[in-house]
Amino acid sequence: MSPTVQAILAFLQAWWVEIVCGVVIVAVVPLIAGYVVLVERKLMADMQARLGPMRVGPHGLLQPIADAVKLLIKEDIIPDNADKLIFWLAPVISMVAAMTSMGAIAFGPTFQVARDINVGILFVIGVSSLGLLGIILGGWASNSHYSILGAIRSTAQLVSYETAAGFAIVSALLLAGTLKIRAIVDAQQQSGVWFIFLAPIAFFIYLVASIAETNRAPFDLPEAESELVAGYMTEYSGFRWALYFLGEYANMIVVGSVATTLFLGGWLRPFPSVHWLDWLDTLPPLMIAVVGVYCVYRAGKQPARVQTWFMWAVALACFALALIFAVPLFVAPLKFVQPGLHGAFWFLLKVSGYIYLFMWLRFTLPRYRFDQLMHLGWYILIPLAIVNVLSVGVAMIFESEFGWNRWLALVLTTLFTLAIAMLLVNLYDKRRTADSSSAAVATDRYAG
Amino acid sequence: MMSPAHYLFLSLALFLIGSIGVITRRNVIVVLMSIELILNAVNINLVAFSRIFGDVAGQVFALFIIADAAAEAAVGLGIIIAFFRNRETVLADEMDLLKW
Amino acid sequence: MGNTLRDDATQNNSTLLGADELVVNMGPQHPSTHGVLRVKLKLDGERVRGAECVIGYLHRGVEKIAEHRTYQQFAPYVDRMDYVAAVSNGLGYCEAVEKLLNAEAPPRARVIRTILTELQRIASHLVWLGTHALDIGALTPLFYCFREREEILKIFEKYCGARLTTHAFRIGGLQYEAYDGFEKDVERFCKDFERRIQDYVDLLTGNSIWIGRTRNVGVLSAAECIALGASGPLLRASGVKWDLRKAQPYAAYDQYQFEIPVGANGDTYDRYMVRMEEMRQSRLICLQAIERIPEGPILGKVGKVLKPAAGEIYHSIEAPKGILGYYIVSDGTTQPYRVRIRPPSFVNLQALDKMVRGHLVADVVAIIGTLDIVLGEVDR
Amino acid sequence: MLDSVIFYFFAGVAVLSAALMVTRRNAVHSAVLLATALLATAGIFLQLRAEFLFIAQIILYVGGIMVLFIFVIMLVRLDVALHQIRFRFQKWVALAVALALGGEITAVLLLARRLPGQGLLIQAPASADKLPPNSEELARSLFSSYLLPFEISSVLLLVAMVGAVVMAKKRTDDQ
Repeated sequence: MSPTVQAILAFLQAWWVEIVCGVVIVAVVPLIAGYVVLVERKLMADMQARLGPMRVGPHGLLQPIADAVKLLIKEDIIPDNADKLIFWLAPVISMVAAMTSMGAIAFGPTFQVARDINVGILFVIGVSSLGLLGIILGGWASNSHYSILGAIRSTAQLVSYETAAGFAIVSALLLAGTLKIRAIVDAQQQSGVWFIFLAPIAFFIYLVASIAETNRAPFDLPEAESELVAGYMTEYSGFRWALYFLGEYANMIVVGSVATTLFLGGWLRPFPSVHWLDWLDTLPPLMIAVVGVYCVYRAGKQPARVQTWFMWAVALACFALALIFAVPLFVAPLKFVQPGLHGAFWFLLKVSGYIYLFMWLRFTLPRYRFDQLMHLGWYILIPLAIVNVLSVGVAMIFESEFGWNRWLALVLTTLFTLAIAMLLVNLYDKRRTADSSSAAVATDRYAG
Repeated sequence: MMSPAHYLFLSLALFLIGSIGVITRRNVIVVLMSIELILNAVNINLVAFSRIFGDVAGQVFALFIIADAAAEAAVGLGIIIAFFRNRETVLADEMDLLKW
Repeated sequence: MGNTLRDDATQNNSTLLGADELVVNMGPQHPSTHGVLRVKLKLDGERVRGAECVIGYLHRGVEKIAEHRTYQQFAPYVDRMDYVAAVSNGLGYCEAVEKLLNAEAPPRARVIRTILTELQRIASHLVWLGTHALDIGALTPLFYCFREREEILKIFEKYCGARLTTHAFRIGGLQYEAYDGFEKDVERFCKDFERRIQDYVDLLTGNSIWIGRTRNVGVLSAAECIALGASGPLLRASGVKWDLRKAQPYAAYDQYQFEIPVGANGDTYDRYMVRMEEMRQSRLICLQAIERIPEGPILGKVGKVLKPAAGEIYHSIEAPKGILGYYIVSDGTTQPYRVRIRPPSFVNLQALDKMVRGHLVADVVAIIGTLDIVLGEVDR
Repeated sequence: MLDSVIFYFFAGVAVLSAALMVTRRNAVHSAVLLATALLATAGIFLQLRAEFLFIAQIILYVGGIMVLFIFVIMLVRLDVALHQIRFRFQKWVALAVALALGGEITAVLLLARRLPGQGLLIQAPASADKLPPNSEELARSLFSSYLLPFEISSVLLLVAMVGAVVMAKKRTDDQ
C-alpha cells in the first residue's frame, strides 16, 4: 500500500466516529426539521380549535415527506437578470451555517461530532452568524426591489440581536469559566444548579434575542410582513426555498441547544447532584411508557382501521424505547450506557421544551413593527445585557474576594439588574410615547 | 511540520494580490476589500511566527489588527456612503474634488 | 403588491439611499386590504406622506339595477352590498320602503328583526376582529372569532335557510316564523358568548405588543370625524356619543336598555375597545329581547303589489360599520325611480388618507383593518 | 502529513479566491470571494493551533466586516452591469511593481538562509499536544502584558463607530 493510502487509513482510523456522527447529523437534521414543522402546524391547529394536517398518513405524520417531495418536484424559477451564482449560493450558505454549528453541539455526554474543540460555544455562535450572509446574498441576488428591502431589514434585526445574545452568553460563560461545551455542563454539575437560576436575566435576554435571531414569533417581520415587503425569500421556489426553510428550523434547533447547554444544564437531569432525588433517573423510561399507554388508550378511539394499527405500532415503539432506557438502570453490567442514553433524552427534552416555547409565542403574540423591534433591541436589550455581564462579574468578585455565598451575591446583583431594567423600560416609554403622540397631533388640521 | 518559509510565501502572495487590487481597481469598495486582504496577509505572518516562537504575543497583536480592520472598514464605508449620496459615484478617479 | 418594478422605477429614481418621494402600490390583490382596494401610498423613505384609494374593482351598478326592479325584487341585491352584515342591510331597506308606504311592521316582526340584526352585528364585529388581529400578526384570534361566528350562522341557517346573504326580511315584516327552539338557541349562544369574549380580551387587550401596535395609531379627533362624515365605531371612538339605535330608534330598539360605548382619543386601540364593548351590548340586547317575543302576525297588511305614492324618503339605521342610509324616490309605479344608498364603509374610507399621514408602512395595514371596510359596500 | 494537506488546501483556496476577487467585475462576487479568502486564512490559523483567532476571524471578519461590505454594496445600489473598463494603463504598471516587490522579498528570504549569522534562529516549534490551551493563554497575556493596547483599541473602535454613524446618517436636518 502506498504511503498516501496508509495515511488516509490512519486518518480514518482516528476520526471515523466523527465522520459517522457528521453523516448522521447531515442526514437526520432535515428530517428532524421537517417533523418540527409538522409539530408546529399541529400545535398551532390545536391551539386554534382545529385539526391541522390530517390527510397525508395517519394524523398527518407523513406530511413532511409529502412537503419535501412537493418542493423537490416544484419548478425552480430564477428571476430574470438575477445573479445566478449567488442566487444558488445564498440558500446553501444559510443551510451549511446551520449544519456546521450543529456539529459542535453535544447532544449527550457521548454524542458530539466535533470532539470538544476548546472554543466550543464560540464556534457554534460564530458559524451560525454566517447564516446572516446567506440572507443578505439571497435578498440581493433575487434582484427585486422588495426582497432587497426585506433582506436589509432582516439583517439589521439579526445583527442587533446577535449583540444582545452575545452579551447574554458572556454572562453565562462567566459563571462557567470555560468555552468547552462539555466543561460548561460539568461546571453546572459541580455547582449543583443550572445556570438559569444563577443568571435568570441572562437566560431571558438570550431567549428574546434567539427568537429574534431565528426570525420567529413577534419578530418575524421580514418575511411575514403583510404590508408590501414580502421578505428575502420571495423569489425562491422549490428546493431552494426548502433549503432556506430547513436552515431556519435547523437554526432554531441550534439556538435551542445552545440555550440548553448554557442555561438548562445540557444533559443533566434536574437537580443533578441532589442524591435523595436520584429516583429522577427513572423518569425517562416512565415518561416514554406513559406516552405508550396514552397511545394504547387512543388506539381504541381511532375512526379508521389503519389509524388504530398505527397507534398500536407507536405504542409498541414507545414501550420498546422505555425498555431500552430502563434496562441500564437495573442491569448492573450495562450501567455505563446509562449517562449517555439518559443524557441524550434529557437534552432533547429540554431542547424540545425550548422550541415549544418558541412556537407557543408565535401563536399568541402579534407582530412588532420594525422600529419598535429595533428600539427594543438597541435601547432596552443590549444595555440590559451589558449591565447583566457587569453584575454577574461583580457577583463573582464578591464571591471570590469577600467570600460571600455565591447565591447571595447573584441574587443581589440580579435584583440590581432588574432595577436597571425597570429604569430602562419606562425611561424610554415616556420619551417614546411623548414624541409619537406629538407626531399624530402635528398632522394638519385638515378638518378645520 | 510546515517551515516558516511556507507561511512567508503565502502571506507574500496575499500581500501582492492585495496591493495589485488597491492600485488597479477603480471601484473604491473593492479597494477597501483589498486593504482587508493585505491586513489578513500580515495576520498570517504574525500568527505563524507566534506559533514558531511559542510566544502568544503574535496572536494578541493579530487580534488588535482584526479590531483595527473592523474600525477602518466601518469608517471607510461611512465615507463611501456619504460620498455616494452627494456625487452618485463610487469610482476612485471621479473623486477629484477636495471639497464639493 | 400588484405593481411591477418598471412603473415603480419610472415614477422616481428610487436608489435606496436617495429614495425621495416613492409612490408604491398596495393592492388590488393584497392580503390585508379586505377585498379589492388599491391604495397608492406616497412614501418618503419609511414614512407615509399620503394615501390615495383607487376603488371600483367591485362595482356592480346596484343602484342602476334598482331602477328596473320592483321593490320586492331589489331586496336580495341589498344583501350583496355589505356581504358581512347582510341582515342589517335588509333591515335598512325594508324599513325604508315601509316608511315610504307609511306601513308599519307588526311588533313580533320588529322584535325578531332586532334580535337577528344584533346577532349579525356580533358576527360582523367578529370578522373585523379576526382579520384585524391577523393583519397585525396575532394568528389565533381569527379562529376563535370564526368559531363563534359559526354558531350565529347556524341560527341564521335554521331561521331562513341562508348563512351569508340571508334575505331574511320582507317589506312589511318577516317571511318566516321563528322556528321553535329559536329562543333557546339564541340564549345558549349568548350565555356561551360571554366566556368567549374573555378569550379575546385575554389574548389582545392587555398585550403590550398589541397596545404598542394600536395605541396612537390612526388618530381621528372628534371634529375631524364629523367633518369627514365618519360614523359608527369610528365616530364613537373619537368621543362623539352618536348611535342611531338610541338617537333615532327603529325596529324595537326603544324597548331595551343598553349603553353606547365611547372612546377617548380616537386611535385604533379605542376603536378596538369600542367594538368589543358593542359586542357585549348586543349580547345584552338579544338576552332582553328573547325574554318576551310578543305574539301576533309576522307580516303587516302590505299588498302583493307595492305601488307607493310618488315621493321620496331617507331612512338610516346603525349598521355594524356605521350609518347605513337609504334615499328612495318613487314615481308611483311598482319600480323605484331612484335608490341612493349611503354606505358607511365608503364614507369611512375617506378618512384613510388623513389617518395614515406620518405613520409607517406597517401602520397602514392596522389602519385599514380598524376602518373595518367591506369593498362590496364601498363600490356597490 | 495531515498538517501539510490542510495547509496547502487552505493556502490554495486563499490565493485563488484573492486573485479572483481582485479581477471580478461584479462587486458582490468579489465580496463573496473575499469572504472565502478570509475563511481560508481562518483555516490556516486553525492549522497553526490558534483556535481563538480562528473563531475571532470568523465572527469579526466574515460575520461582521463582510456583512458591512455587502450592506454598503446593496445600499449604494451599485449598478451590477457597470461595464466601465476595470483596468486602465495602471494595470501593467501595477503588475510590474508587484512583481519587482515579490522578486525582491523572495530574494531576501532565500539569501537570508545562506548568509551565516543573519538567518532567523529557528528551533523546532513545540509539538501540537504540548501547547498550552490557546484561548486561556491568549486571554492571560491580553489582559496582563497587553492591557494598555487593549484599552486603546477599544477607544479606537468607539471613535470609529461614532465617525461611521455620523457620516452615514442621512442628513435630514440640513438637506
